Amino acid sequence: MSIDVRRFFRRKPGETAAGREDLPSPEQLGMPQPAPTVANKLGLVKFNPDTESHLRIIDSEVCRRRCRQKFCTHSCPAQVYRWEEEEKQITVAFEGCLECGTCRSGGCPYENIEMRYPRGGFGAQYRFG
Amino acid sequence: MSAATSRYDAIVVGGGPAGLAAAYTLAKGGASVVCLERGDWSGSKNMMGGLIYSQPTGSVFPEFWREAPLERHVTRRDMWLATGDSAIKLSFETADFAVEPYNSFTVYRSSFDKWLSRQTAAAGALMIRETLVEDLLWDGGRIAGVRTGRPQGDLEADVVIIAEGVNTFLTEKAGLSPCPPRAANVALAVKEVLALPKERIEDRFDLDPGAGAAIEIIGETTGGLPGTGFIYTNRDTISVGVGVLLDSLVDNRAEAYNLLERFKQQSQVRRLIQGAAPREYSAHLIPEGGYSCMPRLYGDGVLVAGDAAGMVNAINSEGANLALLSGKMAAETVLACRERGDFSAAALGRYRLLLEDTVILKDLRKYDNATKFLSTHHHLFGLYPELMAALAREFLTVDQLSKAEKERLLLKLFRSQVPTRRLLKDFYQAWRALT
Amino acid sequence: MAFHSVVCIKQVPDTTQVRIDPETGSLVRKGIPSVINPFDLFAVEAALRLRDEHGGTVTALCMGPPQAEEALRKVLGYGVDRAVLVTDRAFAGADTLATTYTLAAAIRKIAGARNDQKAAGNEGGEAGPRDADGEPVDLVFCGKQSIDGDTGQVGPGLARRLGFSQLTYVCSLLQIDPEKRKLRAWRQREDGRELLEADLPVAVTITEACNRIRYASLPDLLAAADKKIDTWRADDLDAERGRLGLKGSPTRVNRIFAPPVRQRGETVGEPGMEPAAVAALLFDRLSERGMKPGVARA
Amino acid sequence: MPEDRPKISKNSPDDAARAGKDAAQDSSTAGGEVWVVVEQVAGEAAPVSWELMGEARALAEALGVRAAAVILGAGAPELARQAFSYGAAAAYTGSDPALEPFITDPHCQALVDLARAHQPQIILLGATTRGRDLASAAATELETGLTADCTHLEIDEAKGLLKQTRPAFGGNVMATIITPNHRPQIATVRPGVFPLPEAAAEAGGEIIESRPAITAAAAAVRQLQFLPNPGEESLMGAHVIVAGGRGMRSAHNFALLEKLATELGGTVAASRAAVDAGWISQRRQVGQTGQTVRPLLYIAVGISGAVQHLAGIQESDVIVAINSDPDAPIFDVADYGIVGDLFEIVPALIEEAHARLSGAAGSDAAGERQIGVEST
Repeated sequence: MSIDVRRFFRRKPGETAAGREDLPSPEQLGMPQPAPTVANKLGLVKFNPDTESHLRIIDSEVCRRRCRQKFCTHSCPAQVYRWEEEEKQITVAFEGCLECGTCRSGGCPYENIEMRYPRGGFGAQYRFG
Repeated sequence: MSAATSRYDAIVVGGGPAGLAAAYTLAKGGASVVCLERGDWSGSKNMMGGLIYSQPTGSVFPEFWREAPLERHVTRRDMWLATGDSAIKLSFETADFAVEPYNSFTVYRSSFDKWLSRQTAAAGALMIRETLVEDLLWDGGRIAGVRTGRPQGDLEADVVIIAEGVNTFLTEKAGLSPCPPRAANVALAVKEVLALPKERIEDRFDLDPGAGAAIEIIGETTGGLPGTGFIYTNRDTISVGVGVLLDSLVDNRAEAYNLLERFKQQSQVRRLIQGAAPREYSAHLIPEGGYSCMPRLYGDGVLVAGDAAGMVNAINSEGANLALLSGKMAAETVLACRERGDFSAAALGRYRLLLEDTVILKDLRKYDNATKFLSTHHHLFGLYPELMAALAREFLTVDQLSKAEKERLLLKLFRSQVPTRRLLKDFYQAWRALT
Repeated sequence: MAFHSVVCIKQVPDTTQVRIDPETGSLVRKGIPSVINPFDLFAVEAALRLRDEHGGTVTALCMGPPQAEEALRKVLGYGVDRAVLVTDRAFAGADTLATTYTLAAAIRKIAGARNDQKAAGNEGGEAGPRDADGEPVDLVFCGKQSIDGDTGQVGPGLARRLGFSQLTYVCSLLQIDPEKRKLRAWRQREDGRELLEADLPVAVTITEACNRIRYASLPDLLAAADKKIDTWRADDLDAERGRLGLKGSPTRVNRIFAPPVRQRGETVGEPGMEPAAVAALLFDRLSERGMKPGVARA
Repeated sequence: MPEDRPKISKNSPDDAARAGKDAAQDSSTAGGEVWVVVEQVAGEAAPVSWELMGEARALAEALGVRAAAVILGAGAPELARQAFSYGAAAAYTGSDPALEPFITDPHCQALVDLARAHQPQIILLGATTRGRDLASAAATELETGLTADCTHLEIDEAKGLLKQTRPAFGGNVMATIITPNHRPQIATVRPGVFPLPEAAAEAGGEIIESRPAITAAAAAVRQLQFLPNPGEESLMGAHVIVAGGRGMRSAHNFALLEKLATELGGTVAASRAAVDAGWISQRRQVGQTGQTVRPLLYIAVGISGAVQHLAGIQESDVIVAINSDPDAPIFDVADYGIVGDLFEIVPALIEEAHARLSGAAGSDAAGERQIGVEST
């Protein structure tokens, strides 16, 4: 008896969702519209941003020439980093940083981001946490 | 202690559970201590996908449950194996957890840590908030104090207890941890707090008034990446989040918030949170490197506690209680050294010995290989839950096939997906790593 | 000559988080952190700068629940010399009239109940409780308004009750003449700015354009943590019970409700459309709402 | 106890307006006119005063009393005539050198004297910097209730009380406030809330002149100099505001917004991000720690829309958002959203506005809300 795996699985077994191109869209998942964006999520957090950034791209040449994937634009849970195609550089929206440390802990595999904490009293404030 | 004192017995860096337990214990022990917290208040930078346990917390802050801001005492712990469309649910529920001292609680860290800091201040520790420690002061090879980001911001002490949390800026500067936490050793957790009236929470989760549930979900929740999803009930909100090992997240260019959205859309989860309004989004790293990734815990004039010391039991989602206990022990060590006026590495090394004897290091050693195992065995999170669900689905589906035929079919399926040797190897390694 | 300033601060809920519960129709306060009314910090800074230049003392005054001590502790960290909390159940539910009544009584006590000759009415006076640390008050500073009530009434109300001159919406504090006891400041109006000169004692309200709060030094923070905060109850003030709190408040909240929620509107133009076409479309939409550009233009 | 203190409600000296209606009302509200304190600079009234006059007349009719204007300072006869044309049945005037230019204290003394003598039941003022000051001072002196920044007024038919509705908590909450036992009931009302009533050509009324007794203490504050807004209109009273945020990228680019603002007869503002970046003065900052604005038209350019910013703009009549990020939260509150490059859109808007302005000149549109003020 030959077995048809489709009997058991909705998709290929063992396949991880993250690597796939055909991740279901929010619409397919029946999400409420408009889908909550990261910007909206950050809108729920209270920020007291400092005037100067506590995050710094060390060498923008690395972003331009070596890092093709722009890893930080995916790994940062607050979407602090954005690739600006026109200007060929990463912009850093430090005001919405959740201070998790992802960018200094492998979120940029090129270790091209210098992260400090904001000055005491500045930055994100969780009301629940 | 007067305001003019610029030199203290001890400086505690960080006003989270580890730092507060240390400062509280030191103050109670009669030492002059200042605790520096970078947030507007203790807890304002903290989040958690876990529980506060009565026993360890109570051992530092006695009978805290009578007054601390707690959300719900947890009477049910669930573990789900989820595949996206199916789930196998293991549930443990006991009335024992519904009476004092309750075993565990859900809390909002923002208010719970703040309460702990009030107790600490009341015990006599000097709590300085909104102040970031940027560097350490050295006296030869000995750590002699800290440099804060404030004008005239230097502060000296006999000993510095570093309880700075998962981002180990100072631990690295102290030369105790040579490198920043690497992606393989930390998990990124993202979480949302969703508001729902408390009666509705109790209905949906089948809970007595005031009681709570904690659900941990492995499998498809994290898109097959090594990690877990979690759901905790608070009084009138639900905390929903996912935690994923950072290296696999980065390698797969997966976005944590998208994983969270997917998780929220899984039918079993969606049912629980339907109609709940988002109140907060948060993100935090969790040190999951375990025993072998811990920094050196002491040096001349310095001790490390809590997340900074890697004291998280990733398998059982315990961190805050280990932090509390390690902070307490760091403080006890300092109190003992204070008697003899010796804060050398040799004297402070007693901290390590104390820890070795406790549940903290015993548990951490036991699960030392867990993270490594999990990150090298991705399929555990994708394939096995799928197989288990397939098994359950097949057996519970009544159709033309006889049960014997189904058994044969399933056996074949398993063999086609996992060679027997690999299956045995996985189980052996899992057993070694996780038990 | 040194001056004694009193800065009134208020602890307020972070208003961006305050909402009406759609089911119960009541105010949702849980989990909403309290902050110092941001405008009050500009007032604190103004008072501190004055002291740094001319010497003297700055006393912070707060009416609120016992937890408001936190707000006072924080301003002590900026270098405020003394902090007074007036807290009592009798103060609860106060509108601005009852608030200024209470604060004025506290300020008289802070002043040692000595400089109230000009005060309207005969409240206070020599018979009232005296504060041993009392020192005549030259200036009272307030933020231009609170972010919760948004009324801007406390500053002028205090001026009235204390018999101080009144200088509101100050966007630039210029100079103080210690000899002639005069203060000069620019005041923001809708149509411009006016330079005013006021005789001391004066009550001043400060806008965000005036300054920015300093980053406190560590020694100040350490000192603040240890400082005693004077806590006064209703009985400690020379005040009539019936004029405090809800009892002393002429206004009542009849009803609270949620404002109509702003809905996501219409997206004007489509991707790829010429900017000029998008612009035309927008003005068409505005015209439909009765907004015609510049009809009255000469 | 407030209940024990004498109230200034009964025995109003006035009677003319009570003619048509029986005085069989609740004793606490019987009699008493509805007053509008006219705000004026050198004989020219602020529009909000006449907006209030229209509303005062409606309230007075509901109460069966008359509406009156209070005119302190210069320009009395002419302003009284205007007040009559907008609905006042009477005008109380007071002149004294101390009343010019406006300083709160003497005005407060004059208003309090008038109120004590004539006992109005309602006093309305514009919620301007001057109106809010004067109202606060007078309410304190009269020991009565004051409700600031009202957006809606209404008479409770049963009790004859003034129901005053206003936003609180940064506009997240609306509250209706009453002053049950004290008189007068004082409210300030935001400019632009009530429509400007049509002026009646032939209208007359009673003028009650007074000579306010202003004490020397009132001279404690003196105006030394006044600088009208140079080109940049104040945000407080602006009808059109064009605001820029982080998306503007540089201080230089704010010139673009200036241009658009000029075309629309408005003024320029900014989000905290742009202020912090040093591109524009703090005085132009809109949001929780800046100013709360309520223009007819708010155009947010390159502003993402953090809650702290939204807190300052949500009472605007119409919000237009221009942002290249379609997910920017500003679009959730905008009536009209334009997704695109602001450096293309804004110049197009300037051109279009200019073209329409030239076309529209001379056309008559009374009652319409004009975006674009008279340029002088």
